Amino acid sequence: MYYDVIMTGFGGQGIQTISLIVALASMEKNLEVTYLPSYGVEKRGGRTNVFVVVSDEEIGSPIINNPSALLALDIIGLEFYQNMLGKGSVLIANTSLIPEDKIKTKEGVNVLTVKINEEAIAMGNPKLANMITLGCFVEGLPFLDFNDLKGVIGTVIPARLKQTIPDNLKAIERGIEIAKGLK
Amino acid sequence: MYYDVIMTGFGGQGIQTISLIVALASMEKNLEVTYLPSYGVEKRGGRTNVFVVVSDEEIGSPIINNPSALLALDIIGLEFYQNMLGKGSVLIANTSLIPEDKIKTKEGVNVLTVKINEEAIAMGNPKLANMITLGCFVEGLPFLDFNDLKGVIGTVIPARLKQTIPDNLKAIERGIEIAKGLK
Amino acid sequence: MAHITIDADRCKGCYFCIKFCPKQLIVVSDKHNRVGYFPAQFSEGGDDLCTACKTCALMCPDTAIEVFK
Amino acid sequence: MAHITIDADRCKGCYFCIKFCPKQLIVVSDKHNRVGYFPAQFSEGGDDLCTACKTCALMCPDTAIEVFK
Amino acid sequence: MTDKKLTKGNVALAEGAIQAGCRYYFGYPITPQNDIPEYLARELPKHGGTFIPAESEIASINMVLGAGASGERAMTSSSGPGISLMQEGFSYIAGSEIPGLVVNIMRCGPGLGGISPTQGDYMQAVHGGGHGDYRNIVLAPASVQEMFDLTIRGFELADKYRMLSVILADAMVGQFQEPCRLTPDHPIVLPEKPWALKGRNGQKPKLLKSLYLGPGEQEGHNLDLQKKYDEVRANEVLCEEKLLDDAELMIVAFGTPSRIAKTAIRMAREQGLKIGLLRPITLFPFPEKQLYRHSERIKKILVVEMNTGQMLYDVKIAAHKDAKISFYGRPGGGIPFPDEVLAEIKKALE
Amino acid sequence: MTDKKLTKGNVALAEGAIQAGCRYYFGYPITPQNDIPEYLARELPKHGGTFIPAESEIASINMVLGAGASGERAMTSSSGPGISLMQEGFSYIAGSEIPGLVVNIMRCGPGLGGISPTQGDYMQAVHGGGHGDYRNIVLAPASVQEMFDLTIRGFELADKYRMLSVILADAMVGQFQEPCRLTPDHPIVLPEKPWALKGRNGQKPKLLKSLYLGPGEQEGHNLDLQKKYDEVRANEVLCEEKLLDDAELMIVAFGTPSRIAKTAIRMAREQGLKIGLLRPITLFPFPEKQLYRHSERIKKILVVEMNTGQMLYDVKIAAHKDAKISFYGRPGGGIPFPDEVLAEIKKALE
Amino acid sequence: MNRVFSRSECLTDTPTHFCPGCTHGIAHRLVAEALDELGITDRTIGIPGVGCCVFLYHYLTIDVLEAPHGRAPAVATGMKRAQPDKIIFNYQGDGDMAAIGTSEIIHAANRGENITVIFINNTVYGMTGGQMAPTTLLGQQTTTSPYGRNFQTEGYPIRMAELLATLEGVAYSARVSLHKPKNVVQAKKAIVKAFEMQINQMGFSMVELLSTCNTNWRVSPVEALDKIENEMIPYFPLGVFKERTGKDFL
Amino acid sequence: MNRVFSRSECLTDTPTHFCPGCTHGIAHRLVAEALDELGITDRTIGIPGVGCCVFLYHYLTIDVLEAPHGRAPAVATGMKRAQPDKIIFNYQGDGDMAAIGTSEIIHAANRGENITVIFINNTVYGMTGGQMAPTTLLGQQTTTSPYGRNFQTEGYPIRMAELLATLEGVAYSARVSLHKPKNVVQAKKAIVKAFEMQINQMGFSMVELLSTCNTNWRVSPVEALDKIENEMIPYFPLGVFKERTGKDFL
Ligand SMILES: Cc1ncc(C[n+]2csc(CCOP(=O)(O)OP(=O)(O)O)c2C)c(N)n1
Ligand SMILES: Cc1ncc(C[n+]2csc(CCOP(=O)(O)OP(=O)(O)O)c2C)c(N)n1
Ligand code: SF4
Ligand code: SF4
Ligand code: SF4
Ligand code: SF4
Ligand code: SF4
Ligand code: SF4
Ligand SMILES: [Mg+2]
Ligand SMILES: [Mg+2]
Repeated sequence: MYYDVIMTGFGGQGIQTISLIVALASMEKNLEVTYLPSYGVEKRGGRTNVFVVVSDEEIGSPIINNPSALLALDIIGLEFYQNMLGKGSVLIANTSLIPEDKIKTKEGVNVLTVKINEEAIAMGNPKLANMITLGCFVEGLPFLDFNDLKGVIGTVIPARLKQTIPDNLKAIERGIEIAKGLK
Repeated sequence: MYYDVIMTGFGGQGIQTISLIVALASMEKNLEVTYLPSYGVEKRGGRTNVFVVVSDEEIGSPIINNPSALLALDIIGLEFYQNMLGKGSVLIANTSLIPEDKIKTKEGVNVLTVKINEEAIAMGNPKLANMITLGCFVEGLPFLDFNDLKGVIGTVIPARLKQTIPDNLKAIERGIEIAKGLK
Repeated sequence: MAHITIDADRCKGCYFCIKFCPKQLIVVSDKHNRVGYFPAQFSEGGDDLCTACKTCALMCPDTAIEVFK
Repeated sequence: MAHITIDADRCKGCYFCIKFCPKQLIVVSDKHNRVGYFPAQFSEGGDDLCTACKTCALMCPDTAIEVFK
Repeated sequence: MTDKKLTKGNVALAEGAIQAGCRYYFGYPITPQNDIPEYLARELPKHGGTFIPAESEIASINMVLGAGASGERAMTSSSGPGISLMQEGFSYIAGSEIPGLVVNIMRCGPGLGGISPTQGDYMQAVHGGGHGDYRNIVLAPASVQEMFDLTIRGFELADKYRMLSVILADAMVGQFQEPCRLTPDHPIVLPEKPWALKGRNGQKPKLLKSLYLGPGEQEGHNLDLQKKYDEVRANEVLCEEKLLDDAELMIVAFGTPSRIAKTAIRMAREQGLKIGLLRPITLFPFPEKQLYRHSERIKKILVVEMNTGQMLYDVKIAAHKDAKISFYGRPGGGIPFPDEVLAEIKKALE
Repeated sequence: MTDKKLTKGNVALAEGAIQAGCRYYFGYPITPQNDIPEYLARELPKHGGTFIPAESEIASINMVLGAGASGERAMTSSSGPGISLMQEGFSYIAGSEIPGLVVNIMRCGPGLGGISPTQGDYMQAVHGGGHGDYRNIVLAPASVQEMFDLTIRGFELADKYRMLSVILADAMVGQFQEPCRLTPDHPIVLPEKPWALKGRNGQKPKLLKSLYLGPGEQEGHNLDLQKKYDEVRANEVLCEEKLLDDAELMIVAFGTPSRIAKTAIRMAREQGLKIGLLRPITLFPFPEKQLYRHSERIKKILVVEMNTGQMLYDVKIAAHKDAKISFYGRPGGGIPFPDEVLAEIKKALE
Repeated sequence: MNRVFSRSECLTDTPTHFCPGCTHGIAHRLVAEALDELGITDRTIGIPGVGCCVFLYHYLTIDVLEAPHGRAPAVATGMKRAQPDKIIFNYQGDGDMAAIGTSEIIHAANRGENITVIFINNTVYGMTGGQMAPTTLLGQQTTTSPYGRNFQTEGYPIRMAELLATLEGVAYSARVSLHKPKNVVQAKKAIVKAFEMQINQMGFSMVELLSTCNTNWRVSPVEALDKIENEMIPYFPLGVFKERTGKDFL
Repeated sequence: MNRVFSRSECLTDTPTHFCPGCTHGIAHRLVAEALDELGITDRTIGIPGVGCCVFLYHYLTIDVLEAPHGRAPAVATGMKRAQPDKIIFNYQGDGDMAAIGTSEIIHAANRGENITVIFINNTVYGMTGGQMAPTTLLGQQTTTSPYGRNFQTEGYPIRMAELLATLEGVAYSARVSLHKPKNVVQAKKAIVKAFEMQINQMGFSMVELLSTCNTNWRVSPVEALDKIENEMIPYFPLGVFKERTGKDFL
């Protein structure tokens, strides 16, 4: 088993949190994991890009140029990475911030377009957008399911925000639901 | 033709002057010349050692470890270099400052011992010691004679000391005389 | 009778202009710009009150503001 | 009744001792030492005049001087 | 469940230093290694250690010299430009035989350069960026776990041979995270250091220096150093030899390119191509014997580096004279992706 | 009579700089190269030039960077420790492609070291003491005349390729005196420098930098630099080939050892031993082709250096694979006298 | 209506990479305006230090030379000696000038190099993530002084404007701030003054600007301005510490 | 009769390499006497700079560590932090401290490192042949200022004792001279005082000694002493510029 994903957006969209959840959940299943967030100037630019690789054997490169999946929470991230997507890969695009017409992927890429911000606001908290995205991602993922995420979410969300966990879990479920609907 | 000489003593004994005269006189005869005076720490220590190599073909090493001749104006210089002298080489030792018993050279070395300071004082000027040494050295030297030295001495002795040139020349002649006497 | 223009995509939402406008003529927009910031915007009808004092422009770190009179 | 000793081979002939000896009890030797310097030397009969004030030793850069009393 | 912790490479290195008994850090910030000082600024005081935010890299390396001469395990860390500024210090530390550890999380050169992963400082670290004939022990981690383990080893070797250990890693290894065991795999013992300067204390005064003026002394000192370096060559080589037994082509790579090579090798073997990997873990001492032995049989060698071919020199010198050596390099922050490496493998096999 | 003047190597170099049109010297003293700043402090003002006794070598190399970026011929000079401190500056100058000239009259290392003649800084100068993939042009004079001529050439190459020229000489070459012609052997022309920073003056602003952040830009810049270095390799090699036609053994040596080798070769030939000399005059670019060509026929090579074997690396890589390469080195100020070299020749011939 | 305020000619329209509310942006604008108003933009060469100011060339339409971290004053020395008729300025942060570049700034100032230095004091190494600088305030927490700067181990914050003012070669040394409109106006005046010193060949001129790094101070841009008022100015007093009048120096 | 003056225990009997009349020799003796009198010789480690003082270990019977030129204060910092109970001192020349080592001395002083620095100001780089230093006097001719130091191009001589005294971390900064018996007595007192500051953990202490380099000044040893009186002291006034009393610092 080998799977790699790029998650991208601007600071504050909560990408670090969901990518960390994926990494830790995979570790719990004794899978090999590499986790590479952006650093330095890129960070200063307000961008967050994370590369996560999961495998059942030794992982080579932690940086990737043809990911199994791309989670693009904004237009800048989409435009930077979408041309890396190859046949059979997955794109989850946040069409709240991405004009549909900007999505240009090779055929054979499974594109999920979701107005994630609206979905989050509908759930009463715009901050839940990242968790909804995570839900869309985990749905149908070969090596992780809702319970795996649930198992580690507590270790990722800072203590002072513990009370938000139930809502976050609901948001993940909502994401799964949306993804199901789109498939 | 190849000839190399080491001249050694302490600062103020005028070694720079006589070694320069030898180098320049040789140049005038279109011989190849290398001239290497001591530098840095050694200099700070108050020592003056000069290596002069003269040849009618391209000169390799300007530094030498078995000189054709050693001019030792004091005991420290003698002790440092005398064991470099090989068969057929010449040692001129200033026995005014070198106890005879300190002279330990392999056989086959032609040793000239001269109480040079006394000789200079006898000529009325202790500063002439270096020129007397030069005279001893040039006597019987295959590639330079008195007139060659005379030809360049003016360019070596600083203008303000021009008037000393005649005495200096006399001192060289005295040196030649002494050397002749010793042979 | 003066006004300012704010280049929404240059604006990074530091709100210095809002803090220092003596007439409180600048407010926060409710939609974020391309980069994700919520830019400042000149209030409706601010033209009547704006004195073109340039304080906002003076403090803007991103030269997003132009002042007209 | 005091005197000093000067280690002729340590002495480098700077003559600070000579300059500063309040009693002028130090002079230049007429023969140079091993290295070639003309060392300072305590004058004949200086013992009677030397006060062991140590000024010479204080100024000697080469600790060539010892003072006795 | 796992006893490992998802850890950033730089953090694993910093924690390794603490576990190794390093209690003195002196450093000046530079991306991409700032996690190291930031972690140690927080953690060292908890262990009674000292952290000084030095005014420069030159001050840092010289503080390491001073603490090292006191017999303590001390370190600094930096990247390209900062490491260049330390080269005089490197040379003095080598000359006066003082142990110490320096981390170089490489950034692009020449000049200011970008901060993407690269390996342009191999020559500087391995063949002496400073003046004179000297060596550093150079360790090249390729995983977060090695960032931890090799830091400990670096301190141990530095003390054993009284020389500088350099951890030479690209930004990828410093910045990415992996599950990592954060406890040493062997007990840590701090050796006696009778040569350390602690005041003469009634004994004969001690001296640490690099200047020798007596006739022949400086040369003698140099020859002694060379003897020591030969010992290091004889005893301290580390390298990973993977899938070489049946290999028709041997890739030689260190750090991140060695990881990428592994992916490429997997892809190649799926296509029936017999490819193996020799990964130097110590760059000095370089695994010359190992490389030579394999190259006697495996005549095709592909060197992959994130530079224009620096380790390549050592490979050429160590390899059997009949080896066919090809090179694939991406300098200035370019990353040689697995598919590119695979393509190079096929070229090399023709 | 002769038109030559008995001149010290360092002085010939300094006069060469003036004749080359260098009007800016920035430097910090260090033995054994102080004759250079001392001469220029006296002479530059007479030519309307500027001499600044800088506060350090780091300031010096950066003043050279500033004057060089203005389009002027500028230089500094130092030795081992000072040159080490300049390595960051070297790397920036290479990265921003600014011409300049640096003189290294080598002293012993590692550390403070003595000041006798030595060659321990070859690797630093030739393979990059600074960070990143870059090169300096490195010229190795072996006579006082070459100290003069190669300094002029150094400035010309620096301008032609917009890179740093390094004059790498041992203390012997700097300190000894020989008859020397103190006029250039060709007319000096100062080239146009459209890239120089002189204020935008109504035109598009100009920029000199080494940092490239756009995707792939830093890598592209690195590849461009490599192209330039390949041009230098193709066009600028200088070396002396002496008595090689009938030689059974080829000595490879630069600087003072090459002179000593000549004496040894004379002694050897008197004894009927056919020995020749290849003397690299440019160390980068290294005379690879020449060395290879001769080594196809002359299978025995003796490398003589005043270090522990630094140029030896380049010889090994350049030589024919079947060449038998032996080495004789005296590090730390030791001088390989002709009789020793002769003994090594005989060993190598067995 | 006509435009009464817009970007000065010397400024490009490239959006800056600075964080929201970083007063580097204001400083850049003031320098640009000063150059244009003095009519020297065409003959000015800027030498930024390494720090968040390193991209000066993206924002000012002047010739720019990159200098190694901290060495800008030495680079400027070489350039000014080679082109005395040009206006040469450094733009350095407190890490660049007060830490790694201490020796270069002190000796350029002591030589009285006829250059101008714009010095941005934001009490941290901004670009690298806000580590402690020699200018960091006592008790200030940074990523490398997590328990607050302690004078017993790290000493007191260094006051560069005062320190340089003690050197004979310095023609002008002043400290201003960017946290309020009236201070920004003063800052502009000081910058113009500094360049005038160079134009009149009076020697070394330096303006220290108290500036924000809200990102690394971990406060909002507006809160950062208040920190200048309440925390920086009490330790870094504003004022002119040296101003040469007349050519007594030359 | 008994010996009332002889070499202090801390001094070896090795003849120095110093030139005749070099007051480095006096300074060495004073340091040795101070260590012996304070009873700290056994726990003192000396760190000479690179200069004519580099052979300190030949003359003092204490542990000695060689430091790169100018970096002694950084080396001392590392050592003192590692061994706070030891007495650590630097012995630096004006090239070592006021030129190449400017940054290290200023930041060691600013951090208030609890070390002692003996600073030999002889207005030139003695060891390398008397080139111009930042401390060289106006008009003074050296091998690199053959036409005399000119303030318009090289600036004014730098006064380190005064400069360092402005830094909060400095406990003691004084300038003394070695050109007359009474000054030598004062110098000894200042050196003792500086070491006492360290013993009492008061912070950074520095003594600047006006010293001769007759060889490079090209005068006789005795004439060199007069030059201190007539040329150096007028520009480098003697005195104590900072003296911390009580533990206000700690
Ligand atoms: C020799 C060297 N050391 C360290 C760095 C890393 N570095 C880049 S900028 C910087 C400090 C920036 O701080 P400052 O000068 O205060 O500028 P600011 O970003 O705060 O405006 C550092 C340490 C470098 N580029 N070069
Ligand atoms: C990095 C470096 N640069 C230069 C030198 C050469 N050097 C040795 S001592 C010295 C200056 C000595 O002058 P100073 O510090 O005043 O000591 P002094 O000899 O005058 O007592 C210099 C420049 C060196 N050893 N290392
Ligand atoms: S000051 Fe400028 S950047 Fe800040 S909010 Fe106002 S317009 Fe936007
Ligand atoms: S010009 Fe003055 S009044 Fe008008 S918006 Fe700006 S600050 Fe307010
Ligand atoms: S002071 Fe000392 S060295 Fe100088 S002359 Fe007197 S004894 Fe000799
Ligand atoms: S002790 Fe005093 S009186 Fe005696 S010799 Fe010395 S200086 Fe003169
Ligand atoms: S990091 Fe600080 S200094 Fe740099 S741009 Fe952001 S706020 Fe400004
Ligand atoms: S050179 Fe100067 S400082 Fe050095 S020993 Fe001689 S006189 Fe003293
Ligand atoms: Mg800052
Ligand atoms: Mg000095």
